[in-house]
This record gives sequence, structure tokens and C-alpha cells, in this order.
Amino acid sequence: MVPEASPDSYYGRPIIKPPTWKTPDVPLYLFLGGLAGASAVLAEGAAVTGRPDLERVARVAASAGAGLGTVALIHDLHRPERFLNMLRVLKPTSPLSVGSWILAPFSGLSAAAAASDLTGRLPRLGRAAGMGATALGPALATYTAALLANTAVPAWHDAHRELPFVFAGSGATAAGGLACMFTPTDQAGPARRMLAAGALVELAASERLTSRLGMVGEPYREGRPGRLMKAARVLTAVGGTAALLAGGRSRTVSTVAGAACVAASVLTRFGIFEAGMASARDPKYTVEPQRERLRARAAQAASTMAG
Amino acid sequence: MSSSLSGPLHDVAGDAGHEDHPPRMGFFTDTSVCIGCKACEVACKEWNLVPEDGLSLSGMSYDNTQALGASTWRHVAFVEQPTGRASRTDLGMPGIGPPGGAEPPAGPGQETDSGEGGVRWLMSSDVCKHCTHAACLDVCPTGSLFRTEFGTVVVQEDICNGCGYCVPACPYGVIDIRPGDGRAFKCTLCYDRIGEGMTPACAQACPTESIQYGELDELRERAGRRLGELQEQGVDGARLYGADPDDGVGGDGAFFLLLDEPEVYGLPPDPVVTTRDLGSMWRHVGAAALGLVGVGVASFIGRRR
Amino acid sequence: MAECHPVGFQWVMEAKRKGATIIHVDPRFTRTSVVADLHVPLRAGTDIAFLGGLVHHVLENDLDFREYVVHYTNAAAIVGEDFRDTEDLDGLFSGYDPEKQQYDPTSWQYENAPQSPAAGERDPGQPAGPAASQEPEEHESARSEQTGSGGPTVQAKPERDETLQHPRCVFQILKRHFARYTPQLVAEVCGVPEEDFLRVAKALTENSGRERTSAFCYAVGWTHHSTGVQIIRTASILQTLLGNIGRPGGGILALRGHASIQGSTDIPTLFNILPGYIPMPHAAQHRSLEEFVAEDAGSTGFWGNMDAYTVSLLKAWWGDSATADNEFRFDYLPRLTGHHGTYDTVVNQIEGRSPGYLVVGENPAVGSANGKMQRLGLANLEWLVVRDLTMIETATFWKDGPEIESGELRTEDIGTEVFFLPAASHVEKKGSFTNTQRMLQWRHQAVQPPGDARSDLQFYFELGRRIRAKLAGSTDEMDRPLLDLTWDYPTEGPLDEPDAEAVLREINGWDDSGDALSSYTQLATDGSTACGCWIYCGVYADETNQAARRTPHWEQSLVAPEWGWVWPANRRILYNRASADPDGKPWSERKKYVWWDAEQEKWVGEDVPDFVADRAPDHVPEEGATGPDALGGRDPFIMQTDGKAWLYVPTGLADGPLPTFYEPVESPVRNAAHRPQRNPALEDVAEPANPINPTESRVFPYVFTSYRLTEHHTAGGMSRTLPYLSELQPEMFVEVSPRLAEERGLEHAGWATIVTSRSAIEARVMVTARMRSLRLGEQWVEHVGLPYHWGANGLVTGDSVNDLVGIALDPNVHIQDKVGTCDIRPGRRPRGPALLDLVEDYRRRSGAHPAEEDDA
Amino acid sequence: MPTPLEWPLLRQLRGRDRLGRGAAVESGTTKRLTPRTSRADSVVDSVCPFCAVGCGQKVFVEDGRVTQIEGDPASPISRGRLCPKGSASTQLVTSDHRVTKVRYRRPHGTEWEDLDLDTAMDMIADRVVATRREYWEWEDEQGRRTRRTLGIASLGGATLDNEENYLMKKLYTAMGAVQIENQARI
Repeated sequence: MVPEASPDSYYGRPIIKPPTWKTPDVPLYLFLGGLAGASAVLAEGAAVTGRPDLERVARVAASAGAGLGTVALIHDLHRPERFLNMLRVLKPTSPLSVGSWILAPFSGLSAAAAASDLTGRLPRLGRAAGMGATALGPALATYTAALLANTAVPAWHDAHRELPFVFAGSGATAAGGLACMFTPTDQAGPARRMLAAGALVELAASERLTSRLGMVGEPYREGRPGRLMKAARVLTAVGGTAALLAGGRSRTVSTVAGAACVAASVLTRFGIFEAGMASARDPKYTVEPQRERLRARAAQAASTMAG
Repeated sequence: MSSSLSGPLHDVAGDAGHEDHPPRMGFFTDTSVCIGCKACEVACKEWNLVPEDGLSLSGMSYDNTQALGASTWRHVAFVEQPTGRASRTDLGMPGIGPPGGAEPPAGPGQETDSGEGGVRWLMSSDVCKHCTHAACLDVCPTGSLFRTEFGTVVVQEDICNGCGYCVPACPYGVIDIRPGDGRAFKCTLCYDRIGEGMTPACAQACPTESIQYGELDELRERAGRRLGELQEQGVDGARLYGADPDDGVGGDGAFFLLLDEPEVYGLPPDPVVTTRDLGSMWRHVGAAALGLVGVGVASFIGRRR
Repeated sequence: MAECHPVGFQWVMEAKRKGATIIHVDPRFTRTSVVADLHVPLRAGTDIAFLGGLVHHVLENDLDFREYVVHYTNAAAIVGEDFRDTEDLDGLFSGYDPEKQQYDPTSWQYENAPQSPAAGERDPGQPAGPAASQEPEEHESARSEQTGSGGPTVQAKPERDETLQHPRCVFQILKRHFARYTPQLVAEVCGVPEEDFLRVAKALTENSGRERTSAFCYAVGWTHHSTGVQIIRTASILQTLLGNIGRPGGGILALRGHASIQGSTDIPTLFNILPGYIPMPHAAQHRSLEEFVAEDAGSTGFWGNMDAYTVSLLKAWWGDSATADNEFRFDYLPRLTGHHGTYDTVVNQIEGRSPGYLVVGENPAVGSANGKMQRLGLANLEWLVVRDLTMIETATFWKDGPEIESGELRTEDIGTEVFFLPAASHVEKKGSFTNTQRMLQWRHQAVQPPGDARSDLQFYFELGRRIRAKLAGSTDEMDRPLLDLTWDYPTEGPLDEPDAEAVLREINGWDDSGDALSSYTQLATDGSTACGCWIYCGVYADETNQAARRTPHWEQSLVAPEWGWVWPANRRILYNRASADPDGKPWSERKKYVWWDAEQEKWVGEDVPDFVADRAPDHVPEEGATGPDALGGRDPFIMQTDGKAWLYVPTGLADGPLPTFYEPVESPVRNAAHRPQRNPALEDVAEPANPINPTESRVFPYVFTSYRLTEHHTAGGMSRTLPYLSELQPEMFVEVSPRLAEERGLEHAGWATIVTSRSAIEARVMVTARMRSLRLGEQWVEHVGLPYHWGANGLVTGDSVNDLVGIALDPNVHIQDKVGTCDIRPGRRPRGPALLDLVEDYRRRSGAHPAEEDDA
Repeated sequence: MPTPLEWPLLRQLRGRDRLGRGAAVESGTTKRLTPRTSRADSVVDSVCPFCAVGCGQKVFVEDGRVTQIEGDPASPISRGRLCPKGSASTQLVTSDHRVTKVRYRRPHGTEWEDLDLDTAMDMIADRVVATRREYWEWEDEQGRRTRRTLGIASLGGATLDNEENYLMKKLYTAMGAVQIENQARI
């Protein structure tokens, strides 16, 4: 039988279009942006406090993260030869436009800083570049939350308050984690602390996200994205705790905990990405909240009239 | 700036920097007179040279187009609805069909309260809404999507780099990337045609004037009158969709008269432009960025190890 | 109408906007039903019962438009004493010969009317033409073909009783004849509940009278039946009783399916008529021009000038060689001996009597009933010419037809030589189409045809030139008509195309000084005028192509007389004298159209009056007047030989003077209205490939009906090849009700096989509440709905519905039923020879067999 | 060549379209956009070739090719509207599916062959002449004059022009062919 008209959807088809963004390009870019942005902060701290090993690892991480992220971003374009069109305009309404204007200078600056650090040439310019990258780093790590949130994808849009914190925390976790892996333990203290603090922020923000979103948050808890998110949480918690408690004493613990946190950050981004996709595919996540909103408005109007 | 992002905005073209622009143009699609002929779909494709979009039978009544997309800029939905349904065991009633009322039922379809239920076949030609606050346009990083002097929203195919941001931004699921081409496509409200005073291809072809093209203000008035007529005739469920400048997208440049809930036609019941929350988003991003700075600073405070 | 003629339907929507009530009567819930105020599903093929019920309702409750009926119809005419109605003879009219399955209509005449040779004279002992070899005698129907546009001839105005009380007056006969078509019978036959039927009746009758009119629109849902002519007759009776003919907003409007199908009937590529509905001469009675015109010349009305039309046609064709001395070459016309319809031709082909075939812009392998017969015919030709835009199934039957797949035919065994010639499209040539409202519209040429593509005009012109060149010098009398033919059209353009306007000018005709004629009233019997089609005379008036006129509608009245040209005489509504009352005044201000202006002493109005321009309403013709002179001031139906609309048809129909309900040739039920099950005058086509399913067969329990979809065009040659249309309806499907799906285990979007005794096809299943289960008394009737656009070629392919359809013909016009009985089962059909086994099994179990002589 | 000043970012900063959503981001191509019908060399009045409603069409031609066919607003029949089939007319006449070369299948052949149009016409004329002669019938079995041939039949006309039908009926009748039919009966 021709499926009867359903009050919920048109033949069960999604109402909004799921993003055409590719995996792993986009979730990887989210991860790399966070890693690079937070690493820039870490590098600058290391420079200020005189931790050359940590600075080098972080500078390289920031530069490589931005570079690979740019590659991932261009690769995701369906017309990559036109990537420069990203700089035609600067649109505050478009996080991707804003992000392009962050990513482009950040990539250049972080690369210059890393190059200077590795070669020892032009140290002052390198340092200046590093400071520039650091200024942009936190924005690079967090704007991607707005990138996702500024869509009609229910699980992303509705999470627009928490996602930046999740991303900031996840970026810090990753940057700290990566630094822990490649930095001698005696210089890695800030990295461990960043890792732990990031983990805390990320866990708290994620928790708040899933609890506040209610039904629209389902995809974060269920199915494949739910499993990804859960694994990320476990790894973050374990890695964070281990790094904080034993990372200072054991290079092995530090490395493993760092790796766990990097992996957790990757998983978080994939989890969030896929949760959004899932919420876009099922029309109920689009329809039900909207209908609820209409009901609430109607009720309010009725009570205003009655009042 | 707030009215540039959400809420009523009378001069959309002016807001986009067009001086001395023509009035805002749009579509009013009156589904109560749609006969589902799909002339709009074909006329659109012929004019805009949109490629064929798949040759498979969907089983969704007479709708094998299935949805708007990069290669479908007009989509006629077909909804089959039982009316006055009775249980199958009631099939033994003599005959079928509408009741022997004194007056024919007002409105389309047939209703019955005797025996087997009747059926209502809803048809509606969907199209890009050319929102007052268009998320696709807002999020486009290249400026490929832009607001024309007619207040419509158009993709500039020479600019689009296929980033795909517009796709999930649209609260109606209209715009999409065309596989094999890589750019985003959607209805242009025949920007080239209306620039020379011609009618968009779909509206010109539409045999029953279900698709009406014109100045948006005038269309809204016309739609209001038509709704009044239908309500007077007692047509159940008639309503306007997208005509309210106070709605979540500031009203649609292409709006509809529907005969049932929007969801039934695959339309969101209360769409909101995502950039309405742009301020909040950026504020939270800012706070989180600052937080990250704080985390960074804090990480270097304390023991020197 | 919304389904097949969406743009025409805009006017229905316009009417609805102004308050009109739209009623849709159709087994199928279509796009029309969507916007109709009322959809009445009825069993396919029961239209006479439904319409008859409405006629009964009108007569029983005295709801006819009496003033109209008395003055403008033959309701008052007295019928002869010998006539016996179906009420008297158990479902048959007087004059029936059960052995021949034919009527002798002699007894149907008006009282005291002289016998009309046109319809009355039988032709005993006439040998059969090849096509009729199964029938020892020619069918009466061949004769009913021979009436021209004036309809059949009655030689005198009948006796009338304008009180309508005479027991043998048409009105009283009608009343008795339709008495049994009660709402109960309608319910029992059609499956339409009484209450619905009464709503239709009420809406129609309340909308009748001086102030209001109703229009009927129909298409092949009425014509494609073994009782098709009588279905339309029933509608005519109803519309005439309600006063809805010749008035604005009235009429019975045929919605035709091809761009110039009206034109190809007016200027016929049909066997039975010459241009302008002049009959083809018959071997038995038309041995001379004098005989040919005798029966019509001298009758009342404009058909009385048929001799002038014929002579002018002969002059157009044979020019100077046509003179009064040689009867204007009347003898050059080939004669009929029976009917030579397309299905007769196919039988001839199968039986090897007709080896050459030209198919132009048509796809019989998919579009004609009983596809197998069509293809068996094609496979038995010596040569076949196919002209089309795309490679249609008719051209490729020898390599990929269903019979190749099933193993019935082998490509190597098929001796048919096939020429596929690409045709020019409508923008690559100039010419005129005649649309469904008789309007000629000229198309200008936009571009040159590509490659070898040529217009059909050029093809036939060139073919004629070559044939004439090959026969040049022949002294054989058989070649004279070709050699004497006027065939010298000017050519133009890079391809040397004949000038279509020159052809149109010949169609229009000229006088003896060579000037274009402006009206058919100028046509003469003495050979001084030439005219290729008298009803088109005037299309080139003033040496101007009137069909090319394109004054925008916003610059003229609603009637838009300056757009195109409508035959006859640019008249938009036929018989529009009837839009005024007997005294010549408009029936009402609302319905004002054409009226008598006493001051100017002529008919005036919105349209070209369809009447003698200065004939006053009170004019009484002189005794013995003939032709137009015999028309009285109150005789609006000027082409009828008595000037009246015929509620009762005293002569000219093969299957009775009044419509009577008989079941379709294949039906799951017994005829509840009358004893005979099928049309008693039915024409069977006896061929092994054409078995007919028995009545009430349990093996074939369902009714199938074929139809169109908006998204495709006829046999698909112009739509299945186009991506934009193919994607809209990409696959052959079958529509069934939820009840039938449950009964047969059919799954939505799955596959089903539909079987008749002709063949089996497969289709995807659409289970939909739009298909209604109908209840006839204790019995349920289910329809299997089949859109018929698919075939083996093109972008989207599928089995062809016409392979299921059997052929048994309406005796008047030789058109087959589009409904029949079938079985439907889940799953795809067998491939190869297994398909034949399946069909054979069904034949055996059902007892289906080809028609035989005694098959009544 | 666009100057740097036309960089949309600068236009955005200079002009009223500060958010870069309208005037500032228009591309050169967009500014030059015109409907292709405005480039037509000729616009020809025509009529839809599908059903018999007779909707008016306008055919736009550029460089000898049809670039657009759409409804003619002036038509009192259709008022510029077309159904899906009519709307597909451009595709109909420009379709790749159209066959533009003569195809020939010899008796018992298994494949199509090429054939020159002129040769094809001549072969067809030969066959008509031969079949007509072979199947000629002066009178029927009762001795009544028939002056005809049943050897040649024709099908089609409802999709053709009146002028074409006229030449067909005229030629066939002169040939003595009576089995002339079209879709009107099918």
C-alpha cells in the first residue's frame, strides 16, 4: 500500500539534508584545529616559561595540525581548485568564513614559528609569529563548534552553548596529550595539567550537553555515535587521571595517557560529527522539537489571552 | 544587526546592499488547486538545464522525484490520505464513495462517512523558500550564495567551491551538492528571467495557477484572501505556510497554502534560521576560547616541572 | 482531464473558481478527482447504465428543458409502427438477425418517412473482402461508416406531436426505453450507491434551464468500448434533454489525445471517409458520381450540398483532367466493399494479403490493441516503412519484440524488409494542427531537420513524384489516377521542401479564376471550384493563412475569434443558434451568445452564427425546399437532415436507435440490465492470437482498464526517450486496491504478473486506496489499473499493456474495448517459452477461445 | 580584468553590504547574466506536438539551434502554460535519442544497416509500384468495380500536420490504397 500520510514526516524522509561533508576529512579537521590551536597556546607558555622541548613539540604540533587541517579542509571541498574563494569575503555570519580567516594566518604563523624553532633561524621573527599564532589558537580551537552549531542539524545547533567548551576542552586534551607523548616528563608538567584541565572541561561540557538536549541529544547517547562518545569519555577520564596522578613519574604512563587523550579527542570529534549526521537523517529530531515549540507558543498565547 | 539575522525585515534587498532595487519577488504556491501534473518540475529543468535525477520507482504514490535537491528545484509531493476511514470489517456496506449529503463537500478530495473510507490525494509543489533570513546564504563562506536585488537567494555557480556548508544550514533541506559536479544548486527563482521581466519557468508553465509569481507583498494579500475563501467553504486544514514575517526565518519569499500539517508534505513545522542564534554561538565560542587561554595559563602556574 | 489535458483543465479550474461544481465519474481516482467536488467511481464500461440512469431521472421527474426539447430536438417526431424497442424484445431492437449479428434498421424509421438508401438498403449476398473472410457477409457497420458529417440522411421532416404525448413520439419511446435505468439498477450495474448517483443527478438537473448549462468532457474512457458510440449517444441524449448543446458552457467535449487527431479525421487518414467527412464510395451503390451524391443532394440542411463538396474535391485532386464529362474523375476513387479498419488490415497482414505497410508517427507494436497480433502482422510483411523521431518498437519488433523472447518468432525467419526513416519534429517543418476544438493553428518552421530527417510532407511529396516518374508513359488505366493527379507543389528551402502553405491553399480551394475561396457556400457542382476539404474552406480566405492568426487573447473577446481558425467558418461553438430561444432571444443574459437582431434582420453575437445569417426565427420553409433552404427558423442543427438534435436515431447506427446497456465483451458479471450479455451487433475479430475471456470466468476474475499518466504520451515514443519525463514515471506499474492486494498477496512496490488469454505482462505494484473496490449486490468487483505507456525501447522500459487487450469492435466505428478481464498474481512473469505455457494454461482453464461465427 | 578594488572583501568594507551577503559579492558573471532567450536570433510561433489541446509555443532559435521552447502567453487556449510533456518540448526536439540517419533491415537480416536516403526513397517507391501492381483489384468477386489495392496499408496521421494528412490521403487514394488508418480508431 502506498504508505499512508504520516503526521510526522513525508514517507519517513529526512526534512533537512544531512551534511555532504566527508569523513574522515571534517571530523579530522575538527580534531586537528583543536589540537593546533591549543598547541599554540601550550607552545607560547613553554616559550615564556623556558621549556624548549615542550615548546618545540607544541610548535610542531600547532603547525602540523594547521597544515594537515588545511589539507583536510581543502580535500573536503567538492571544488578544491576554488579553495581560495574562501577569502573572497569575510562573513561574520559564516563560521567557515571566519574560520578561514583564522586558519590561513594561523597556518602561516605557526609554520613560521615551528620552522624558526627547528632551524634556529630568525628567532625573533619566529617568536613573533608564535605569538601571533597563539593569539589565534584559542579561536581556531573553538570556532569549529560554531561551524557545526550554525546549521539546521538538530544535535549540533541545539548544542551551540556547550559545543565550544567541548571543543576547547577536547583541543586542550589533545594538545596536552600529544605534548605528553613527545616531551620529557620534566618539561611536560604544563602539558599534563592542560590535558587534565581540558579533560575536565570536556567531560563537564559533554555531560551538560547530553543532559540539556533531551530527546535531540539521543544520537550522542545511542548507536554508533553514542559508542564513540562513550569510548572518548572513558579514554579521556582514564588518560586524564593517569596523566595527573602518574604522568610526572613515568614517561611510559605519560606517553600512554597522552595517546589515550589524543585518541579520545579524535573519538569525540567523530562522535559529535556522526551524532549530527544521525540527527539530520531522522526527521523526528527536526519535527518534534519544532512542534513542541509551536505547542508551547500556542499555550502561551492561550494563557495570555486568558490572562 | 538583529533584524539582519532574524525577525521581520521589510527591505531584504536593501539590507544586502542593493540600492534602488525592484520590489521583492516571490512565489505563492496554492496547493489547493495543484493537480500534480509536474509541469513545474519539467519546465524548471528545461529552462535551467538541470540534469535528470534518477530513474527509479519510489512507491511513494506518484512521486518518483522524492525530494528537492541539486538536480530537482521543484518537487511535487503526493500524499495519499484515507478519509473517514472505517475498519475493514465494515466493507460489507453497500457500495462505496461519498455520502449522500445534500451539498457536495466543499473542497478537494472526497469524504465519506459510509462504508469504506474515501481517499484524499494531496499534492504540493515544493521549492526553495527564498527566506527573508536565509541560512544557506548566511553560512556560505565564499559569497557564492547571495541576495539579489529582487530579494531572492541565488547560487553563483562561478564562485561556489562546493564546501557544502549551505546544505545542512538550510532548515528546509532544499539546497544540495550535485554529485559529479561538486557545486551546490537550488532554485534561482529564474534570476535571469525575472531580470528581464519574464515569469519564472515553473510559474509560467503551471496550468492551474497553483504556482503564482509576483511581488511578495501582493502575493501575501492574495494568499490571505484565498485562505479566507477556503475557510469560508469549510475546507479543513487550510493554512498558510511561510507567509508570516514573524516566523523563524522572517517569512519566506516562496510561501504556500497547505491543506494539512507541513510535516505531512515534508516541511518543517516551525523552521528557524540557524543564524538567529549566531550571537549566542559566537559568545559561547569566545568564552570557550578565553577558557582555553585560561587553561593554558593555569597549566603553567604552579610547580615548575 | 487534469491527468491527460492539464492545460485544458485550467478552464475547469477557472469555472470552479467561479462557483462551478466539478463532478468526476471514473473508475480511477485521478488528478482530476483531486480537485473535483465529487468523485464517483464506477465499474469500467458501465457508462451507458450510469448515463441512462441520468436520462431516466430527467424524464421520470420532468426535469428536461422542455422548451428546448420541443423545438430543437426530435422528441416530437413520430416513429413508425414497426419499431420495437428493447423493452418489447427482451433487450433487442426490431430488425435483428442473430445469425449475422446485425440489425436491419428499416423498422426504426420515422412514420411515413421514405426509406433512406443510406442506411436502410441492405446489400445482400455481397462477397466478403479479404479482411472479412471469416464473415460470409459484409457487416452492416461498414455502411454506417458511410455517412458524412451531416450524419445519416432522412429524406423528409417527420410528423411531429409537440405535446409529446403521442405514444410513438420519440419522447415517449425514450421514457419507456430508459424506464428500467433506475438508481437501483445503476447501483447494481455500476457499483455506484444510489445516494451518490442522486447527487450527480441533482447537480446536473438543477444546473439546467435558461440560466444555466453543464458541459461534459470525455476521452477514450468513453470511446474505447464495444459500445462506445452508444455511450456518447447517451450523453448526447442527456445533454440535449437538459438544453446543453449549442450554448456557452454546454456541450459534449471530446478531449483528444494527439496534436492533430482531429485534423487527421477532418482530412482523414482513415479508410471510410474522404476529406470533410464525405464517405468513401462503396462498390455496391456508388457506381457513379450521380449515385454517390444522390442520397444526400436534396436533403435538408447544409449537407444537402454534398455534391458541390465532392465535385470540388475531385477538381482539387485531378484538376483539368476532371470534367463534367468524366464525372470529374469520380471513377478514379477506389471503392470500399466492407470495413477496412486497422484491425482488418492486421488480419490481412497476418493472413498474407497485405504485404506493404507504411507507419508514420504511430507505434502500433505498443499502442494498438493486442500487441501480439500487431507484431505477427508486421512479421508477415514484405516491406515496412517506419517514420518517427526515435527508434520505436514497431521498427525493431524483428530483433527485440516479445515474440522473439518467447521463441514464437526468430529474427532470421522474419522476411520483412524494414526502412526506418527519421522524421522532422514539429519545429522543423511548417504546417497546421487541428486541435480538439476544431481549431487550426499554424506552426512556423524554426530550424532545419537534422541529418536524414524530413517532414512527412516532403516524404509523401517525394514518394508521389518518384512513383509518378516510374509510371510515366504508362498507358495502363490503373495508373491514370496517379498520372493525372495534381502533384506540382512549389518547393522551397535548402531541402526543396514542398510549401505547406500551398497545400493549405489547395485544401481551402479556389474558384475558376484561381482565387482562394472564402466560404464553402461558394462551392459549386459544375467544376468551377476546387477545394481539398470543404469544411476547411475559408482557412485561406483573402489569400491569407487564417490559421496563422495570433492576436493575443488580451486584445480580443473571450471567444478569441482572431486566434487561429476554427472550422467551419471560424465558428467556435457549433449549432449556436440553439443558444437563443425559439424566438431568437438569448435564453438569458448570463448565457447570451448568438441571437436574432430584428433591426438588422440577421443573427449576431459573440461568435459566427451557425445558421443561415438572415433566416428569421419565425421562418417556415416552403414545401419541397432542399438544402439550406429547407431549414426553418427554429432548426438549429443545420447539418442534421431535419435540423433537429436527435434523441432517437432513426437511421445510421449499426447497434440500435437508442443506447442500451450491454456488458463489455469481457466481464466478470452477468448483464443485469438486459438479457443479451454483449452488444448484439458486436464485431468479432476471429484470429488465433485473439481469444476472448469468457463471461464470469473464475480464472479471469478482475476487470482491467488501461489509461494514461500525465507524465507520458501514448505509446511512449515521445516521452520514454526523454530524461525529464522518464524520471517522473520511470517504471511500468499496476494499480490495485488494498482489498485486491490482500486477496492476491500483492506487495506494494513488489512485482505482479497480469494475465489475459492474449498474454501476460509484469509490472511493479502500486497498492492504493485510490483504486476502489466496488460492490455490485453480493459481488465485489476489483479493477486492475494499467498505465499503458511502456515498451521495450527508450530510457525507461517495461511490458506493454496492449499485449493484454483483446479485440472485439464497436460495430459503428470499429474501436475495441479498453477494458477486459484478467488475473493478477504476485511475482514477475516467466521468461521465454514459459510465458506461452503460462498463458496457454490460463486459456485451457478458462475455456477462452477465438471468436467463431456462431459466437453470439 | 577585475581590479583588486573589485575584491568582494573590499566592496564589502566600502559599501552598504557590510555582511557580504548581497551587492558586495556579486560576481562578474552574475552581473552580466541574461536569459538565453534574449540572445535568440529568431522566435517562432508554434503549437505543442503532444495532445490535442493545442497549446501555443514559442520556439527560440540561436545559431540554427533550438535553445528553448516555452508556452506562448498570447494563446487564448493555453495562456502561456504547458503541461510536463509540453514543457519537455525542447528536449524532445534536441534529444540524443532521435535517430537522424536512415536505417535499413534487409529481409531476414539480424542487424540494422546504413542506407542512403535517396536510395531508400527509390527502393520504397519501387516497392509501392510493384506491390500495387501485384495486388491490384479492378473488381471484387461479385464483379463490382473496386479499382483498388489491398496490398498496401498505412497507419498514422494523428501526430502529423493537416497538410501532410492531405497529401497522404490524396496520394493513397490515387494509388488505390484504401487501408488508410490512424490513431483516431486506436
